[in-house]
Amino acid sequence: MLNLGLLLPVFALAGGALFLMFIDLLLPSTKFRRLYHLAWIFSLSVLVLQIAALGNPASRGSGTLWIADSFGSFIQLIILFTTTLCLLSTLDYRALPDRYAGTYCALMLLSAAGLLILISATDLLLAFIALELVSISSFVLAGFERKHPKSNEGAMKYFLFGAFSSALFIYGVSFYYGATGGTQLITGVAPSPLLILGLVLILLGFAFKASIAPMHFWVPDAYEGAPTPVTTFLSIAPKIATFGALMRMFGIVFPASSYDLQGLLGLLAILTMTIGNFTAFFQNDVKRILAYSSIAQAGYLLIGVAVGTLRGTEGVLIYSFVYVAMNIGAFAVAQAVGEASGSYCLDSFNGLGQRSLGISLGMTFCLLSLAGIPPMAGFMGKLYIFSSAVESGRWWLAVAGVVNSVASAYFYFRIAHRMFFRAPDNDSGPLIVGPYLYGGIAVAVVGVLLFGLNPEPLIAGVRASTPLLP
Amino acid sequence: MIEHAYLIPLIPLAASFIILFGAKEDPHSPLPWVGIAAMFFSFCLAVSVFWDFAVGTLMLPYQHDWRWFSFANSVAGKSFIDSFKIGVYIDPPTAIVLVVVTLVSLMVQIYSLSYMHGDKRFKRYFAFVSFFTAAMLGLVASSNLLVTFMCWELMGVSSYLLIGFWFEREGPCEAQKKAFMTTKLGDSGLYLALLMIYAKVGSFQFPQMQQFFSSGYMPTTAATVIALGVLFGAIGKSAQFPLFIWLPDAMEGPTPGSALIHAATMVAAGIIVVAKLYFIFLAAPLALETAAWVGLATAFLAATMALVTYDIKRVLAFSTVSQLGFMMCALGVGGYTASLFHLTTHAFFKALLFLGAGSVIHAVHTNDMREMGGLSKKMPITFVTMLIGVLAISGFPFLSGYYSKDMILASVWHHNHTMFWILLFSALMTAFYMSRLLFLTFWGNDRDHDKFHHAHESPALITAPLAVLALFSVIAGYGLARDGFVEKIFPTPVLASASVAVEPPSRVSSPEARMPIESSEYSSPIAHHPVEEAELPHWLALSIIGLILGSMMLAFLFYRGPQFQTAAAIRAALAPLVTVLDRRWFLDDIFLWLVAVCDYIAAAMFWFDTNIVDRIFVDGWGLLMRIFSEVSNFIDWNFIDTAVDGFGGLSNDLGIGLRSLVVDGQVQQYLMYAAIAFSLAATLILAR
Amino acid sequence: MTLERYLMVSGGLFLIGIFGALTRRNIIGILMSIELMFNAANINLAAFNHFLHPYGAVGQTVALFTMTIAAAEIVVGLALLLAIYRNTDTTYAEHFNLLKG
Amino acid sequence: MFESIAFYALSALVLTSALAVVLHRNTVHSSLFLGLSLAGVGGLYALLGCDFLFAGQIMVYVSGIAVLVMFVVMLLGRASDLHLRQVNEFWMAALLICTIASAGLYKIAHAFSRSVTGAVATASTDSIGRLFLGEYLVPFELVSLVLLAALLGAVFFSYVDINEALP
Amino acid sequence: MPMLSLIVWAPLAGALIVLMLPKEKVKTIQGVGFLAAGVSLLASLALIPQFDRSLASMQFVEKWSWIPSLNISYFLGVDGLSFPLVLLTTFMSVIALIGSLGISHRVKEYFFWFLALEVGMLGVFMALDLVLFYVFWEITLVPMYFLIGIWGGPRKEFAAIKFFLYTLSGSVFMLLGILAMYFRSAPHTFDMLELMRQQSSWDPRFQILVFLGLYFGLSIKIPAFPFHTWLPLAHVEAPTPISVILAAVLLKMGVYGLLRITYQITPQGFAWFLPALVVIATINIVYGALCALAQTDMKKMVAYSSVNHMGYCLLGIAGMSAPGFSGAILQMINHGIIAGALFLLVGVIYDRAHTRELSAFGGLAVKVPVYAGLMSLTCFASLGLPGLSGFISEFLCFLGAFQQWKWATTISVLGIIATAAFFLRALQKIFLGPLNEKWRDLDDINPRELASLLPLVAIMIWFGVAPSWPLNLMNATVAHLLGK
Repeated sequence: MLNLGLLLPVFALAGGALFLMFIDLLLPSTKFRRLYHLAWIFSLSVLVLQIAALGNPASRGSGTLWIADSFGSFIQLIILFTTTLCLLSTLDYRALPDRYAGTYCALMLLSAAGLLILISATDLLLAFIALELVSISSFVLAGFERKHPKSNEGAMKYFLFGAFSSALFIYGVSFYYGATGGTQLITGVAPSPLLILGLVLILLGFAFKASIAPMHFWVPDAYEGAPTPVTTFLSIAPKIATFGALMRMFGIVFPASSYDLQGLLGLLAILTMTIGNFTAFFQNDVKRILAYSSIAQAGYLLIGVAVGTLRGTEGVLIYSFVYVAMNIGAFAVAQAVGEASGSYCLDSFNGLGQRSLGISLGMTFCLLSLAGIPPMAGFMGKLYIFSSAVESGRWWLAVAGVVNSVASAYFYFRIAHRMFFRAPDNDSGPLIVGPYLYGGIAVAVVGVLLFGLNPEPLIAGVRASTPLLP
Repeated sequence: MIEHAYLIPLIPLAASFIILFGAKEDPHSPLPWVGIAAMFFSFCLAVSVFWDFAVGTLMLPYQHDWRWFSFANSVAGKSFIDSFKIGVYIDPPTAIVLVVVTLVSLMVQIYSLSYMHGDKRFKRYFAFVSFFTAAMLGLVASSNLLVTFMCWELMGVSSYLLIGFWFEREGPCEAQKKAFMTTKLGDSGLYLALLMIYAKVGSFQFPQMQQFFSSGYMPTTAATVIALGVLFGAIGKSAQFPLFIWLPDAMEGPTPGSALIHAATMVAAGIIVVAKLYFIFLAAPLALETAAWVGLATAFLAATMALVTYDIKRVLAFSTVSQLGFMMCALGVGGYTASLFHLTTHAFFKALLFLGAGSVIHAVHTNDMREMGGLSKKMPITFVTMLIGVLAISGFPFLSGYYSKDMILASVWHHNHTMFWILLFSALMTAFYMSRLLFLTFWGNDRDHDKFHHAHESPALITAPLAVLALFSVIAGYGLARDGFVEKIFPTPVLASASVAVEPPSRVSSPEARMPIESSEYSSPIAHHPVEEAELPHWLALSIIGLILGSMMLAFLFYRGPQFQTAAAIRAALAPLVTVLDRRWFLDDIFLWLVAVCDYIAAAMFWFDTNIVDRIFVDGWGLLMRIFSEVSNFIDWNFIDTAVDGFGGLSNDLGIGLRSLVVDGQVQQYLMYAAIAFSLAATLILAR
Repeated sequence: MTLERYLMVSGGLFLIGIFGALTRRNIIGILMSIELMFNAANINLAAFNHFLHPYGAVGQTVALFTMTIAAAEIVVGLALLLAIYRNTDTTYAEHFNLLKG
Repeated sequence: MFESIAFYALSALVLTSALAVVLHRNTVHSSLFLGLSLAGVGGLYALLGCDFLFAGQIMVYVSGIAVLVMFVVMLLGRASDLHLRQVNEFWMAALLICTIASAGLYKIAHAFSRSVTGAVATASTDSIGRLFLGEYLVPFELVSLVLLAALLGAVFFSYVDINEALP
Repeated sequence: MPMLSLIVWAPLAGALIVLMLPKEKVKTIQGVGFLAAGVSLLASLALIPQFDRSLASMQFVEKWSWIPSLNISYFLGVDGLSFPLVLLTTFMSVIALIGSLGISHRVKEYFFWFLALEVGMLGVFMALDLVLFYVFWEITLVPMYFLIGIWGGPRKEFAAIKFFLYTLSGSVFMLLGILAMYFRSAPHTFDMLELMRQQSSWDPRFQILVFLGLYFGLSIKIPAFPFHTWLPLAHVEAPTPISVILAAVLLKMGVYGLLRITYQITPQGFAWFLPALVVIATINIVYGALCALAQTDMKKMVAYSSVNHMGYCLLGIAGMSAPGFSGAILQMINHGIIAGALFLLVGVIYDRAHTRELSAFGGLAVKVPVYAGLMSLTCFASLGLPGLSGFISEFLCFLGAFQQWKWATTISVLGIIATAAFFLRALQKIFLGPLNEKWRDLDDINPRELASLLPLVAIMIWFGVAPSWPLNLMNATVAHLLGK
């Protein structure tokens, strides 16, 4: 049963990308900026469609190689939302020449389409191709500031690392094929060395996208080099989609517990957050700090996967959701500062609190949320994730998680420290923030506060989404 | 009047606040009269109570309590609301002590009007004195041991304020601190005793406690520990060996203040509290014995030190210490009556002596007796009153000191002959050094013409109190000793029967108390020290008088001339001994050393805190990081020996270690870790 | 001929690819090495298809997909390399160390 | 027998030329060896009876990718490069990693020492085609998107903007 | 009228209003700040007559569902344990606000953070749901970080981050303990009262583990040895009003948690830990006093005196008896008042002299008699002089501890001497002796400072002479706590 209708959002996005490329040809070069608007409207309308389809039973079901369940659509909403906001914030990013808007938007939409497929895929080949679609688009996006050596370098490292992990992934798929005779995710396969090695290699391939140690090394470099809206996108959408895929694999199909992978996943979780947090101490570039932070966040998310219980899965979803809000907020402020000062160095945050109190408070809230301090949304997410670890008796994971949270507070507060404790460099006035960026920050901060103070709708929504179809 | 007894401490208290906050500081402020009036009122009240008792119209003890505060309490898993009471408890000793205290304080205040006149903190002084007296009166009259303790402490702080009254100079500052700290050290003993009492008895009301201890519920060991705690408190407050070091230094304060502190009030407080809690001591023979020996040692050591001192106030201070030793010793040997009797008489003549000394100092502006001499011509009234005081303290027949000291010696004689002889020797020394003081100051020729020339008799405000106190010094002994009245006032408590009928203890909190009493372990309800209505054998009594007169004679011989060569010669001959005495038996040095040690310990602790404990956190993180960095260094064979530069105090080994993974920023280094992950997966997973 | 031999050849090729990816200084060299790794996976797929799952041609199909993807990747990679070469005038991996720490 | 000889010969070809790819100083030669190695892999496909795959390998890899690589190598290569060492300082570590990993891979492979071919090689084009248009239709279409993205990227990166090129 | 909510959220409303005001309108901002804190204070005072002193149970309870899927509720209530602390908090906040009028730099932010801090503090004492408790607990951290870091002394930035990380590392373990209790309860709940009912069925091993997690977080806040070292630094660097709040309220959160959570929900763990607790208390007392003795900086000395005084609280708690508990609670209040006053006083002199070195002064009593009098009074109150508030609570603590821990109490009583020593030494060095000519022109205390100090001094004397009022508030609760 093909059931292609379930992939409608993907087709819509891909079609949108093609449409944009087509329009690109027709538009006069002065009006390329409209393409951004077109793109975000596209993305937003798909998002709206998805929301509208939430209650529709016809939008649920499984196709040959894919599945449309509430779990997937929850993550799809996150991805579409992120894509929309990133496209919007691009409007306030000056370093990108308007004449490449078509390419940029098309790649962004293609990448989003890939992610939508990734989360729905129940077949490794489909997942692989989706991953590649995402990867190739994001390689280009990461290097989109063509004349910028840092952007080049980041893209190059990203690309090499990506290609290498694709090779590992497909090598793993070949083992998987050897062990099962197909590429579909099927349950009940006896654990053989062939299968386990295959799974581990596939895990490594996913780990690359989700920036899980030891496949995280590209992250800071690519993030630093990439245009900031792309960084925002990279730090959220692929990661969360990959976590969705990981959970499909290791939560349902190959329950980590029955394949002795829980220890490995837990170990990777600890390694990831430790590396992310402790390396972030010494960074002086805000984008890099946030990059390491996003590595660490992946570690927290991985706890939920490693635990593998229902609560863990819920925790991952909740955390993913709040992660979107807080990360978008943090990156948006970083972008605003970077746009204003031309540098993402920590020093450019000096005295921001005196220049624009509102923006600084917003940033502080997002950082607090990232550090998991109540009453921000991040706390609720962490609470859920750690509680899943405690519930399943994996104290060591919870302990590692909380210790890391404390450590992370240190570097998050380095930014807050610059904003509030340092005097502004010269008599610079209030920070000028573009309207789209401002909106993004506002949405993020409201989200961070709202879901911190009243997480009930989120939790309820997630609870409704978690029963995974096999 | 007795129902208004609570006013006795409260009125001076109110007066002190009125004086303190009533007006701006003014060297000629009229406010001190408020204090005097208040004290007079209290005095009248106290006298009326005492009079009613003396003529038999009033039955003592009198007790009246108010609820003070209640708090939750729990015993053996049951909780209930307990309450502390605040109130007055006046028994005969209390009644007379109240009279003594108010009288002395009144005299001191009147005296001070002149003495302190023109001082820039004139008013404040009177506030302190009133407050001090109030605290003392509260201590005496309280029905609750906790309140007694509170007053005890308040007295400590007001003595602190009085001793350091002239705080611009270093001397008083050091002295006040020393006094406070030393007494505080003693207080801790009393504090612990309080805790133990509450743990055992469950009440701080004197009658309840007395009932409890008298009924023999108390194990001897516990009673002993409690009694020793109380004793330790008294040792601090009443300047007993070895904590008497603060008292000589405390002479830095204004002289009338010294008279108040060291004659009638603070130093007597220790004795009074021991006397008030005498029932505990009766249940603890060991503590009694300790008290006796401590008193003895104090009496003896202080007397020896007084022998060589030239500072007139210090001589009086040592004499006070010595006399307090007598009282403590008497308490220890069971001479309750004698002790309190001596306390009463001593209050008068010692206040007299201090005030007299103050008058002298006022006149010649020095404390050094070597610069005085021949003052009897210039200051006849002071001289006469001082003479009475000296004779009284020396035990000259028919003056007050004679009766009380005789009684003490008698009770000691019946207890232990060795103690008696030592104590007698101390008494002789007392006579000697007091006479020495008198001769040096008033006899002979002037040694310092300048000072002598300026000396003059003090005004009436000073001499009148001297006269009054002299009168009491003369009559108090006979007046009280007549017809055994003193036995009526200070009836020796005995364990067997509670002296007053009180309601049974509301609650007996200690679990042991509910257990059946095992006779061997608990003190028997029968008193260990049967009361001895004893007197000295006549031959002894007479020879004591003779000896005392002899030692006064000796002092005259030594110190009569203007240059007192004899004394100087003896002093030279006994140089080592004199040094020891001058250095106060090195006790001061020991305490200074202790203080230094404490400071050193404090500094060491602080070092420990900043360099060790603080680093638990900082390096705790650091250690965590180091562990991780070791791990990552193990992985990372491109180990980079990075110098650790502290950022924000947080050790950053881990960060450095992790960062060194990618420090080159070379993509193949990144790939390397992916490949390592692959190879580890390929081998480890399959090694199962 | 057994599956073991094919798997060993594939493994060898894969490891050589890894070795090359880790050690070639030239980025093109790294790209070529990664191509070798993809091919190793393809050998696996074909061999498994042949030996273990002979009915149907899933393995071969997946290998064809892989080939396509690999081609797409190398195209992007080479284009990126060209762009970088224009900016920096080098193709050596270790020269790209602006971003680090 | 023929099969064995062919297999070993092809394997040797694949592996040695792969080694040459990663070790040869001259990048141009390396890319030539890449073509050779890939062709050898194609030969292995043929041995395994994967005819379509064999064809694809030759067409896509040997004649497409390898040539493309060679083209770029020659475009970017410089004569001076020939004198430079082409292997970086990690080679020992890399060797160690590969040695360690080889043990695991060997063990995996060894588990199949007894599995010999069961089915006769048949032409697989038919089933491949069915899969492409049946089960794997969506991936098949998706690959076109991947290629499109790659194309976009390639164009974007290699496009020389007239305005930008001006100083 | 949900009074407790009013008390908690009034400062938040104030904070939000402050945030919207332009930063130039300093007077308005200050006015709003006072209004918000004043509303809290008045509301809490208004509760006094309604507070039933004979009840041991929770009063003014407000319970609404907050996150039903996790069974987390918005659950507020006070009893005799928390109500005095709520009063203390609202009161000290206003006092500290008076002290804050001296802040002239970035006033808007200051008031915002200050009011946010007050929300957290009040919430901690009222929350009866563990998650709510934790949220409020953490809310106090962030404003404190900024308040120390922006308006503090020379090493403010380090002090701020150290404070933050130190307390955060403790509280996360508390979070783990809370989660463990949640999953042990059936049905899963964070409701403290419900957990108190259920705890009897938990095995001791579990209780001990949970206790340790909770204790780690609480002890850092208290601060109990060896986790006290953040305190001197934070105190020294914080601006005066914040030191006041830190000492007066923040430290109490730890002890409060000890009594509310560990004692009532993990009693077996608590009992198991008692011997260690008493040792820690003794160390706090003696060691804190000795460290204070070694200080030359007034503020640092007062900070160590806080360590010393919180030791009394711990000792009283360790006694596991009603007098001890009463004493501990009363000591919290009294220490809040006294330490607050001490910090204000140190601030007064620091504002004038710009130094806090003890040795830099001398003989000031002549120049600043009122200040000297207040300082002496407060110092004496702090060293436990009878008639002033410190004594009764200290005594009750000892009384409670003595029955069970004779030797520890004895050593602690000796520690009082060290306490007296450092205060007397400080008084002597600052006020007594010859006047240091450098301070010939020193001004005495001004009306604003006096306004913030006099209420504190009045309470010191009031509670010292007649402690029945505060004790009556807590008696029923304490009796209930111990009467189980």
